[in-house]
Amino acid sequence: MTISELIWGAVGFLLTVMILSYLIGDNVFFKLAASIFIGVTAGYLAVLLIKEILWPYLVQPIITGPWQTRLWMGIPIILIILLILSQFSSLKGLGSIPLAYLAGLSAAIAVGGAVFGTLLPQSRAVIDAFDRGNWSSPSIPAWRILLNALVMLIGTLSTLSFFYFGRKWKSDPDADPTQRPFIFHILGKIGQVFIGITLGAVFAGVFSSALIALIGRISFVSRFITQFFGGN
Amino acid sequence: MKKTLSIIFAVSTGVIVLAGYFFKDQLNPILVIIIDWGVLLLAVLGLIGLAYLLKSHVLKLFHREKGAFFSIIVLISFFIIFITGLAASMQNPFFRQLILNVQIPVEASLMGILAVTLLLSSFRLIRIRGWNLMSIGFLVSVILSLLLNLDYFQSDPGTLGRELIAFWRSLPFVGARGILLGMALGGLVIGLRILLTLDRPYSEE
Amino acid sequence: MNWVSAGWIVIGFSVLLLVVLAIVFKRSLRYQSRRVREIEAMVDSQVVSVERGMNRHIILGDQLWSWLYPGLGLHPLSTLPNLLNPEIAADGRLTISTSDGSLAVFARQIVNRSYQDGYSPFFENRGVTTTLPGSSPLAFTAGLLPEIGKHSQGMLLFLGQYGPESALWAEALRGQDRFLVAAAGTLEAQAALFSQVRNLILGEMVFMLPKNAANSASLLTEDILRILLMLGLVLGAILKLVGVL
Amino acid sequence: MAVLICPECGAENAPGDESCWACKTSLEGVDAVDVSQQEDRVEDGLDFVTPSDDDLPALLNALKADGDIADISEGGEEKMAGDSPGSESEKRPDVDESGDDIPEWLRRIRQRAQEEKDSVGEITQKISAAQDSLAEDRSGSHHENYAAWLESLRIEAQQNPEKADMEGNESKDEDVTFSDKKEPEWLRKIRREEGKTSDELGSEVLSSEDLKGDSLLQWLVDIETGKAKPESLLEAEEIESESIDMEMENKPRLIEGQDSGVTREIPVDKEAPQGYRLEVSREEQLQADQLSATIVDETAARPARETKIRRGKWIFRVGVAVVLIFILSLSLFSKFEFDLTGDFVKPQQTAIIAWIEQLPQQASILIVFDYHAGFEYEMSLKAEPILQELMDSVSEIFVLSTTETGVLLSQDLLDGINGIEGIKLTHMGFIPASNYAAFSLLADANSVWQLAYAPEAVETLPQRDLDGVIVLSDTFEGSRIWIEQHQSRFNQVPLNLIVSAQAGPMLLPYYESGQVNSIISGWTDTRMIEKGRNEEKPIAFIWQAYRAGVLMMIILIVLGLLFVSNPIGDENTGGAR
Repeated sequence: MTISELIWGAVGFLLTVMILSYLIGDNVFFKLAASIFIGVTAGYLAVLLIKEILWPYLVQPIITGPWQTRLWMGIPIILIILLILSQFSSLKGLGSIPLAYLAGLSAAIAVGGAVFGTLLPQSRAVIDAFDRGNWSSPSIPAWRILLNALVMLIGTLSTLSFFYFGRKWKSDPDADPTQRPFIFHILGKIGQVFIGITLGAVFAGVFSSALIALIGRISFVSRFITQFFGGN
Repeated sequence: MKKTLSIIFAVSTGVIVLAGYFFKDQLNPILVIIIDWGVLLLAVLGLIGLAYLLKSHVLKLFHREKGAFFSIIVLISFFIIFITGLAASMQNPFFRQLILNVQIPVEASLMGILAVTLLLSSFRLIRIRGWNLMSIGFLVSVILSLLLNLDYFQSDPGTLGRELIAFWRSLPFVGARGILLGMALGGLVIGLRILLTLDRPYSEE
Repeated sequence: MNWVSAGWIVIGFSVLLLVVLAIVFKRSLRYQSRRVREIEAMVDSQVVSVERGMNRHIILGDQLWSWLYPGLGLHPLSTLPNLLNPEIAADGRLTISTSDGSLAVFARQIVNRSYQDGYSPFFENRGVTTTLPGSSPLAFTAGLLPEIGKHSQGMLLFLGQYGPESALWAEALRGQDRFLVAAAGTLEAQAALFSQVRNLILGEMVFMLPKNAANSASLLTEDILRILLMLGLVLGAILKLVGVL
Repeated sequence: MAVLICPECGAENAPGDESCWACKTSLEGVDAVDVSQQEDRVEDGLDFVTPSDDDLPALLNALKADGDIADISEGGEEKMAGDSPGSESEKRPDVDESGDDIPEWLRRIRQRAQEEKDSVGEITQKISAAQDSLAEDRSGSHHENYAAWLESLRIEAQQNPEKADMEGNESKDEDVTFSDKKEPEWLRKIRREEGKTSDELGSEVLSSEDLKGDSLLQWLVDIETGKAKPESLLEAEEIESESIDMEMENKPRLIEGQDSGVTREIPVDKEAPQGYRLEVSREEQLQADQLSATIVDETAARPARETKIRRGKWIFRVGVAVVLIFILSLSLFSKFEFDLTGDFVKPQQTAIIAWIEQLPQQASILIVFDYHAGFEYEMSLKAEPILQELMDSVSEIFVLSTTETGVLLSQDLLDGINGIEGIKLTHMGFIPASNYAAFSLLADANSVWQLAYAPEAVETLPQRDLDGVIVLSDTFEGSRIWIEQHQSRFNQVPLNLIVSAQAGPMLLPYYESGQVNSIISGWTDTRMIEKGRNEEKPIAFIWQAYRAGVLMMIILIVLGLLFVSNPIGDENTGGAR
């Protein structure tokens, strides 16, 4: 173990133990490690934003670029100035313009992505599952393909129904205001099961990821201790 | 004036970007510029956010509030990394080690705590959610997903067991597809609401 | 009809529907959306927390723009003015936290605006605290855990975009007399919180807030699109099955 | 909404709760109370909660509105007389009753306050009391500072005893009397509303000497008699003045004649004035007390409630943590290699191997690093075998990071790959938003013309086509962004995902619909890939520990089911309601 490995290993070991000490409750060691982490993360982010984005793509073009390029940079510079000025209480309204820019940009990307990337392809996939051409697959029997397609259709419809916003129509004065219209209510009940199953699978995944991270830490700690006390 | 300008900025940016999906080749260079400006704005916003963080710790220190000691630690860590980072390049091995040897242990350990938390919460699942269709589906799904991940259930190809396992494995993505479609609908409507200025979270009013 | 044309038809129809309904709903008409217990719990939790003189904490997540539920990052900002009612925030025990610089900046602006419009500037600085405990999701968690564990929280409300680390925030408050309401977040967060939080506002349900004319129109638009999509799927499946498509 | 109101502490509980979330009292036999009489109003709960006029802060603002003292001292009486007494205070009850402008939650607070005077919260009581006073106060002028106002009256009275006497004579029919017949307007209005005259008050009238306790009126009288200084309010004002924005400084100050932006302590004549005597009824004192408490509460120091963590819960939590760590450690130390017997290889796993095998020589690929440091262990274990396989056919790799640490993690990961030295690596830097990155990058790749003198783009892709994209992501959302943009703009290039276990389940529909070429997600996937490569790396040992942890989770879930009817600890607060 070299000196460098020893130092970095010790840092990692101490921070791991300090953070894991939170398991017995909030304590000064956890706070200390958390404070170091917060400071390091913030410092690194500041460096990253400056060196990787602002310097090469904002400052350098202004300093070294031809005047036409500088002209191009006029709009972002104005937006940035507005953003900075909006931090002063008397000028806080100015911040709405750059945010509007970001909001418009993000909304448009989201709309395009949602329609072209999910809505249409996923809808088509539900329909394509009923394609009779798939039934001749040698590996999967036709009945299972049809069953899968039906389950897929029912699952999709019922999940969509669960999120239906409207309430039961008010012809009945005693109608429960928490209930969806009848058909959506019934489908929504089925949808609950599918949503539960999906969330359960995601939960298992989240736990797996967290568990692997913990295993990684335990593995690191044991390796460090072994090496520190003369092992390899 | 500010309101009008905000709306003009939001709508014009949105329309150009949205049109980019249709007139790909024609609008690409403009789209790249628009996105670049957005990235620059995000970077500045990130720095302003960091200023908020530092300000809160400086104030804590200044007012000698409880926990001011930890604010000192935050500020010292920040400035050490900031100065080192400005002096060294991003590819510098020492700088890389400095960051990663703090971030990886802390973040991974927090994930480890999350694992324990999830264990505890799984114990309380039914107590919190009660017995209903969704919680039953959740419960069964968690157990089966975990068990299947462990490879305990094996069966030969072509058998009913194999078919059942395959069927079960496909079930989570049935609900996932429904959720995805719902999300896409929600995203479409909310996005359009902003583009049509029916919703102006950025606005003064 | 190619892929792109179909997409534009969907977008165009949605725009039309949204505009028409927004105009209709401006004339005091409202879409009768159903009541959701979790959303009511969110309102109740504020009242009871104020009554009990307990701290309240709103977490706005870690992204200004959520891709999962587009607008979700901005969404809490829209909802925020409603959460900042003077009567609710007057006792100085409301804290708003985020790990995103842009969210922090704009949340602060909304807080200032609310108080400027509402009443005394005194509360602008005393009533609501905006904090940024950390600049990444897990740095935020590391900074937040000691803070929320320190004082008894009457209400902890998660809004916006956040990950499964939210289970740690919820766990930090276990055992305290508090209301915990979580809205949306990532799907990983929803799964992690499913066994932690009874008042979990799942998925799109978060868009039921706030209920104003524009939102009413968008809810109905989404419901109409939902029905059309469902019908389209059924019809498409039948046509595919019989070989027409 | 129906709720169960705890008979012990009055807290609201959700229907179905067995015990009160606040005091743990059993709720058996408690009938649900529908607290929302008008069902539809519930919808307005949060929606139309606007800074309405009838709230406490508005009251406080009204009380604190600058510049009104001068009105009182100089023309306040006329102004008050000129105002229609019921102009606002008469309208307000109508608004309240109709509920049109009142959010549901506020109406409920008020309703509960009316029905259960003792059970409402302290703040609600104060709000109600303050609102009553506000209704009164709105018909008249807004007093910023009672102490200052009273002091100015006293100074004025001393300077113009004749005028004071004259005013006193003019208001013979008024209810409360100082010895010189001058009385505070707010007190007069309270009595006017009560419909009582000083004569009717009879024995209820107290002299200042009779007043006991820490009441506003006692304090006022003390000021009058020079026994006390108006410290508390002045302190409050001093705090406020520090925090007032510059723009607010343009507003009239508290007391005419004072410097803008500075709140001075009002000079108090230490000598007790002669002949002043304040007489108030008990109700008046009560109302004044409430108002006083409200105002003082505004700036009062707020002791934080201590966190109560039960010992049983703590032991359980620590116990689970210790057992888990012990089991995992044992599994890791035992070095027992578990041979994976399963052959259930998923098509989404094999697809990536097929893609690598079909790659042309001198291929160029884009790798997106979209994961955080916390997932480094998992992601590097998954990505390493794949990247190692790629080394045979790839000649150029473009590396883009969309998380902060991605820049460093990418270097760390790629440095550990054998043969990376011969590959041309192009670091494209960091983009703070992956949606922007995906959109822009994929847009740039298709450009057919360029803007003249346009600044260098934040990131650029090669002019020639890529042979594939690999996204390393720890979240579903991070992956989905690339899938959607890829589908809509760049769908000829195969997209491969190597994602954390938590992101996997939601991504399967995209594989099934053909939008994604391959997905490596779960731990089993990684194990299968490694097995396929006939390389036994640490995964075999980790696998054993992983199984132990997962088994513990399953056991705890089952135990939780067994103990479901025998709750321990304070789990009923787990969902808060």
